Amino acid sequence: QAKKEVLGVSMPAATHSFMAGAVFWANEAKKDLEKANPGIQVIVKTAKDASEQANQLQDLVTVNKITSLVVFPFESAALTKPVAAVKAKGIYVTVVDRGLTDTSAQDAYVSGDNTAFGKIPAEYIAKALNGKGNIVALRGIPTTIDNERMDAFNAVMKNHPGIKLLDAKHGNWNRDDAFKVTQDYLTRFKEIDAVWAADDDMAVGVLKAIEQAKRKDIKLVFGGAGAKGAIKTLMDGSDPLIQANVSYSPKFMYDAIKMTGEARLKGQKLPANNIVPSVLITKANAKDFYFPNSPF
Amino acid sequence: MSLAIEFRGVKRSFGPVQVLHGVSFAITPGTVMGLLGENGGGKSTLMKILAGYLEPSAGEILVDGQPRHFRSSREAEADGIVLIHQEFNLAEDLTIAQNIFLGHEKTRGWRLDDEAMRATTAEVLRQVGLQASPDTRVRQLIVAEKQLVEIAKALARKARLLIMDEPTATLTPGETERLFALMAQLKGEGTTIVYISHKLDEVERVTDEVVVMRDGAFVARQPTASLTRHAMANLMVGRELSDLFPPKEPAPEGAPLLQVSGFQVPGWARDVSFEVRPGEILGFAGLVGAGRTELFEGLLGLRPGSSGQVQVAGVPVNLRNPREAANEGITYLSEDRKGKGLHVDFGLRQNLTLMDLKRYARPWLAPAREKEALAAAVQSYGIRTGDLDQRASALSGGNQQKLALAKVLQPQPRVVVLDEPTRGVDVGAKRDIYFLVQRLAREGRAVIVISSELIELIGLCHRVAVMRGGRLAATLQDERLTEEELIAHATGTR
Amino acid sequence: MPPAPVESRAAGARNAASLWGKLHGFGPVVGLVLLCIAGTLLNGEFATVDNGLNVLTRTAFIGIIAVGMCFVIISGGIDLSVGSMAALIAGCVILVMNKTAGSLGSPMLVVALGMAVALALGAAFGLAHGLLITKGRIEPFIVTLGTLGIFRAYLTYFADGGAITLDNALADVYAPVYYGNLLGVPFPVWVFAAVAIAGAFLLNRTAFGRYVQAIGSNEQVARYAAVDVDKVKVLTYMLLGVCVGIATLLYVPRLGSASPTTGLLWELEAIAAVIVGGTALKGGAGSVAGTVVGAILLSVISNILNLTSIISVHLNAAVQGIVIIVVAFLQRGRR
Amino acid sequence: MPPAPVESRAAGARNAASLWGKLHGFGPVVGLVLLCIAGTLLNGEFATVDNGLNVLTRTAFIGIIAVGMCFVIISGGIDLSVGSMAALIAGCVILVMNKTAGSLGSPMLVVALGMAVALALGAAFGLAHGLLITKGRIEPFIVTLGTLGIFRAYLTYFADGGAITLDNALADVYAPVYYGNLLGVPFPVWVFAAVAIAGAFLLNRTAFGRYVQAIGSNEQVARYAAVDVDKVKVLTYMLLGVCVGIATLLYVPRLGSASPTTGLLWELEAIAAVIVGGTALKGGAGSVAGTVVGAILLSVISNILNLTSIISVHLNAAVQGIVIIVVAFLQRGRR
Ligand SMILES: Nc1ncnc2c1ncn2[C@@H]1O[C@H](COP(=O)(O)OP(=O)(O)OP(=O)(O)O)[C@@H](O)[C@H]1O
Ligand SMILES: Nc1ncnc2c1ncn2[C@@H]1O[C@H](COP(=O)(O)OP(=O)(O)OP(=O)(O)O)[C@@H](O)[C@H]1O
Ligand SMILES: [Mg+2]
Ligand SMILES: [Mg+2]
Repeated sequence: QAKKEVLGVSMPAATHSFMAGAVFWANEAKKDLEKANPGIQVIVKTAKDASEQANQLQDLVTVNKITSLVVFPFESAALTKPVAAVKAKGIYVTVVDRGLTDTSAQDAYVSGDNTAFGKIPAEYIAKALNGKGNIVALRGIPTTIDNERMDAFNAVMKNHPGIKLLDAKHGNWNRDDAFKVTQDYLTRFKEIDAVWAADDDMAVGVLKAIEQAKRKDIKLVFGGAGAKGAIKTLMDGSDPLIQANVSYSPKFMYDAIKMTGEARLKGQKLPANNIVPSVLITKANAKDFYFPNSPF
Repeated sequence: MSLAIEFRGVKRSFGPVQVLHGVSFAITPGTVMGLLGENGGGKSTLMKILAGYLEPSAGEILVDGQPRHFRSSREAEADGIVLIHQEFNLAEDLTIAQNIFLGHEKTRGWRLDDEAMRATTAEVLRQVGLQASPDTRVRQLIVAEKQLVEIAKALARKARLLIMDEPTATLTPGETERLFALMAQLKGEGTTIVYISHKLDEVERVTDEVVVMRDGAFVARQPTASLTRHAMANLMVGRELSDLFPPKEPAPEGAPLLQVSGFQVPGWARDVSFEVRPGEILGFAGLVGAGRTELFEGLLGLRPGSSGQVQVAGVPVNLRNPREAANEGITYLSEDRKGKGLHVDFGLRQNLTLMDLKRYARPWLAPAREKEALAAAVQSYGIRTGDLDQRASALSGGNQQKLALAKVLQPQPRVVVLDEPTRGVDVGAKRDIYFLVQRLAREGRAVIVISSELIELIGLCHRVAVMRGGRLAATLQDERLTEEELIAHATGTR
Repeated sequence: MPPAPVESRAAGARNAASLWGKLHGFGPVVGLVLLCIAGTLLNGEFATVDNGLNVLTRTAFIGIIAVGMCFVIISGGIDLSVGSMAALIAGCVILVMNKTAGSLGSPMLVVALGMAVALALGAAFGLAHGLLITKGRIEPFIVTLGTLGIFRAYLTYFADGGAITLDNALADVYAPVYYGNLLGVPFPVWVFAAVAIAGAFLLNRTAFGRYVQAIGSNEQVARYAAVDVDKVKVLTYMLLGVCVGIATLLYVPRLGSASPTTGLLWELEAIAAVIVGGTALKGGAGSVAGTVVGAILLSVISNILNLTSIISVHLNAAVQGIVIIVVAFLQRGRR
Repeated sequence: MPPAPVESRAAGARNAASLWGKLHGFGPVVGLVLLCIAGTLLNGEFATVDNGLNVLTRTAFIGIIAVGMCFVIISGGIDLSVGSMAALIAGCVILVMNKTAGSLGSPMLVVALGMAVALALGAAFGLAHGLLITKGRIEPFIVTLGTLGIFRAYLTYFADGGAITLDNALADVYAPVYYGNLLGVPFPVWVFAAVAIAGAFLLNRTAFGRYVQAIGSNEQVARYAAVDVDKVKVLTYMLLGVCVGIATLLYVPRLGSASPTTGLLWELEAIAAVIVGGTALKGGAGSVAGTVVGAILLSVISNILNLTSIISVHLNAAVQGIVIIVVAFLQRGRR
């Protein structure tokens, strides 16, 4: 009861492997923090949409009486006001991954690098194809981050006029949708050199569809985010189409909670911005990104 | 005040089938006119046209000498023409008062004036003799009560021409008497009444004049006083009708087939015991609400909490639902044709074979054999229909009744319970049904007939059990089986 | 023959039945009370005024929509599109407000304009549903499943896949509509209460409400009684549309943005509130009060789940599911 | 009886109407043909055998579920949980197969066990639904809304939020069930065809099918006609459960995994297929053939959208919605 520090964590529910990883890391952080510091209590909550998350924030403040908050907003714009309301109560706020539209509503910001998430695969694909070829892309659920990544990807491709982006449809970060979209891409386009699947879950569906169609023209499928299955494939070199990945680890959730908790216990502040860089993963550095216990 | 109506060459077809072939006659203002005709003769159709529910395909209707063309029931009602439907038209989820004023709500500004509507409802309910709160949901009413609500609804409309399409089909003598008194009063106030019924004794009593229709055409018009019941019947069916009832056969001896003792249906029946032998016809008489229907619904496991000992052919059974009853060879014809008896949205064939599908599924259903069965049933029950493939809702009321009867007899039950088996059936068909019932008994089945027509019970049954207030008041047979005795026991004056 | 003193029996049986009926009617209330007791036991803070007001405030969106939905369901219809509709209305309102912010001068005026747009759009969408269903004679399920896709697609299109966000200046003017309060009770709760009372009045005290019930109970009978069935149906959908508009009015100042995930699955929540509140899905009868209790009950469940950490976060939905079934069981047998 | 209080015109046109009625029955077929023509015009590849088989193969899941759903809807029920149920069954099957892979020796045996588990689970879940609905007397909407949450929550719990993945060795043995073919036609298409034919037979040519229709048309009448209403209802839900099991059997070898997004919104798709196929949501009558056409129609729409880029990707859902409404309009008036 008499914990001096109550840290609330609010994040989207695990409806997708990446988010499952984030939830996993949040719970890991809770375990580690609470074990190391008897004075802290961590409460992890997941929400199925933006308004439920706003409700959760209220409940964490009103009822759980939190003293600090780590929030992974469902959506930047929608959560800005509710988070601001939390901060206005004097609660220390760390925002993860999706920055608020009004940065004064947060004390600290920890995030991955969505620009690099689109830029790195674009550069890799351009290089692998020697600046010439046909590619298709799959997009996630329509959201701001999906837009950011796609824009970054397109920006790079502008410099490679030899590469033609045939189409980019939404696969909704979902294996089944990606499978169908890819099947239809394969029906539609007879020459495809590379696929930017933009997510490791979607890459699974893409690979199955290619395998089924027995197409040999595709040389490269680039997923993203470094799911453990994809990293394993990369490490083992078990699929020639998978040659590289880009990191976007849900582990930043762990870091954000741990850093916030420890800083608060010591009465310190976090740096305002903490960007966890997205880096290219290849067979060479793959083992650094492999976490067999995480669901992601 | 009184309304003069004249039909001129009214025709009506449903699809390819023409059901009215140019009907012309006039209704004398201020009288009670009986409208007679066989099932499917077109009576209801003609009256629906008059009341604005249907449009004629050809011909016209003159109201007080002026041709009028009603495009909706509302327009007809504006002229004071109100129809009491043969099939109930009540919204089950609404209360009595809400139904009675549906579409004609009294309002005070924006707000419904529920007080006033309730008061008026209570008044009309009193007139028809229904003791129920205006706030009772129609769903909770039994069939006869729904019929009374229909009548009350028409009363509340202040009709100048009131059309009653078989209003007494489910009423017992008490309610019928009250209705007649009411009709006399309305007539005295100048209301013209069209009275459709297959109960010729009633027609004889209350009408001034009868019009007979046959096969969608006008046949005859006579002052009632000039006709005997027998003559009316002959006019209707167009041939000489012999005795209505088959000669009685001696009551069978032997062990009972169905034996019920100490049966309870919560709220409806207490401590009822009776038995029927194979070959016996047992009648059940009683007033509305005496619990006859409910007793048998309880017996078939349709009313929760029912209990008592039941033996079939000496073997104790526990019937938890009609399926288990059917497995014991017991079937039940409900008095509520539309709500419980027939799938009105189904074809005739599907309705007919529903209780006996086992015979047609080996394991695949054989539509050809079902069709044969339907053809046979249409033949033997005299179901009049233009088209064997149509839905049951397209049949006339009486023909629906015949279909429902055919349906419960399909599985060849050992014990059959017929609740108002001749409801809405014309005299010719009634006679056929009586002979059929006797044949069933002769084949060694036990037949239970619940009826509000005392003559029917007296003419047909070996014994008649009278229920009053949920208890068995008496069981009458032989010379004690008379109308006076039945009424006396039913009302508790003996 | 004496006109007999009829059927005391029938009346007797009915009285017993109606007592049961009354008890069953309280199913959701009983469920709610039990839940509140459980909540208090799990966390003492549950029973505070603040928490109560929080729960009521957030119930307002779904609750207001559910009141409209109640009419549609009682009339025998259904509307699956309300979540998407709310999202699209929110998006349009924000766009209109942002656009007019410069030209219209006073931000108050802009906010008022936004509100008018929300209500007008809701009514227009409802009208479209109603016409397709009555004149087009298409199943309500299909019509609103179609518009569910259409509304959300257009929002996504307008937002270009991202979010549509209200300008900060406007957001500050508009915020009190959600965050402000009167006599200590937040505005959304007042609005919710007003909508519920108006809804209850409309359903039980006006001819329109009566017709809605009659149509749901038996459309044919209603037609025979000269009720303008098509008009009444169209009006129920418009009423629901307006309720969605009102809910959106409260939603926009809260989150200040609309995105493709706004209002996702609200339709299920709204329908669930109505049905948990004792209205039969097949229509004919139902109550606004029950619907309100149903809506509150659903939010209380998730509130309690937020207040405690006794089970895995992954199982929240399971607890909600179980509670819904149990509450429905408490009021079974009314069918 | 036709809805209009006054029906002279309707009656006059009755002959013509019955011809129309016949045409209306073909509404979905007409819609499908028009769509296919549009598809071919938009992209020549649409009309290839390969694409046709792709579409049919992926329709198989929803199609098989829709056949089961058709029975439930005709009987007057509804099941919102099928998507979650499929996901949970897939998860459980994979877990069981992975667990037994070591101990059971032959991978064929393991796969057979997995299949048995899928069917058994489907039947068991269906039984649970049926009992809650009939014995518990709870609205089907509520029961299955509840289990919708419960099933998915448990899958998420088992998967710890991530994906449950089939061991590679097993996946290779199992893969042909999805990817293999017989006479050039993929297995799932054969299975789909078999389920559809069996379903059509069951509905139109057996006593059970007749009882299902009778119950949906008027439950009370069916009960009085000695139909064992509760049993038949329970059986429809079990049948649907088994169909979900079969669909899952085909689903698992496709991607070899189950995750919290597996089967999301399949319930809406399956119900839409049934209703687009001409079955009324309120039950009583419907057809398996229509349902199959409805399911194919829905996949063809998204296939065509994937094969072309004429409109913004954000508007895909709008196109789907419009097509669904138009097809439903083509067969209106059968109500
Ligand atoms: N909606 C309909 N569609 C097709 N045929 C119909 C329809 N309504 C009535 N009919 C047919 O019209 C004929 C006349 O029916 P109507 O109901 O008028 O008979 P009725 O004289 O009232 O008979 P009953 O004494 O049995 O009530 C019947 O053959 C019936 O099948
Ligand atoms: N009216 C009915 N309603 C529901 N199911 C039925 C009905 N008639 C038959 N069945 C089912 O069809 C199958 C074969 O029917 P049959 O009547 O031969 O068996 P039964 O022994 O009479 O059935 P039960 O034991 O259920 O009464 C059984 O599974 C039976 O339960
Ligand atoms: Mg008639
Ligand atoms: Mg009776």
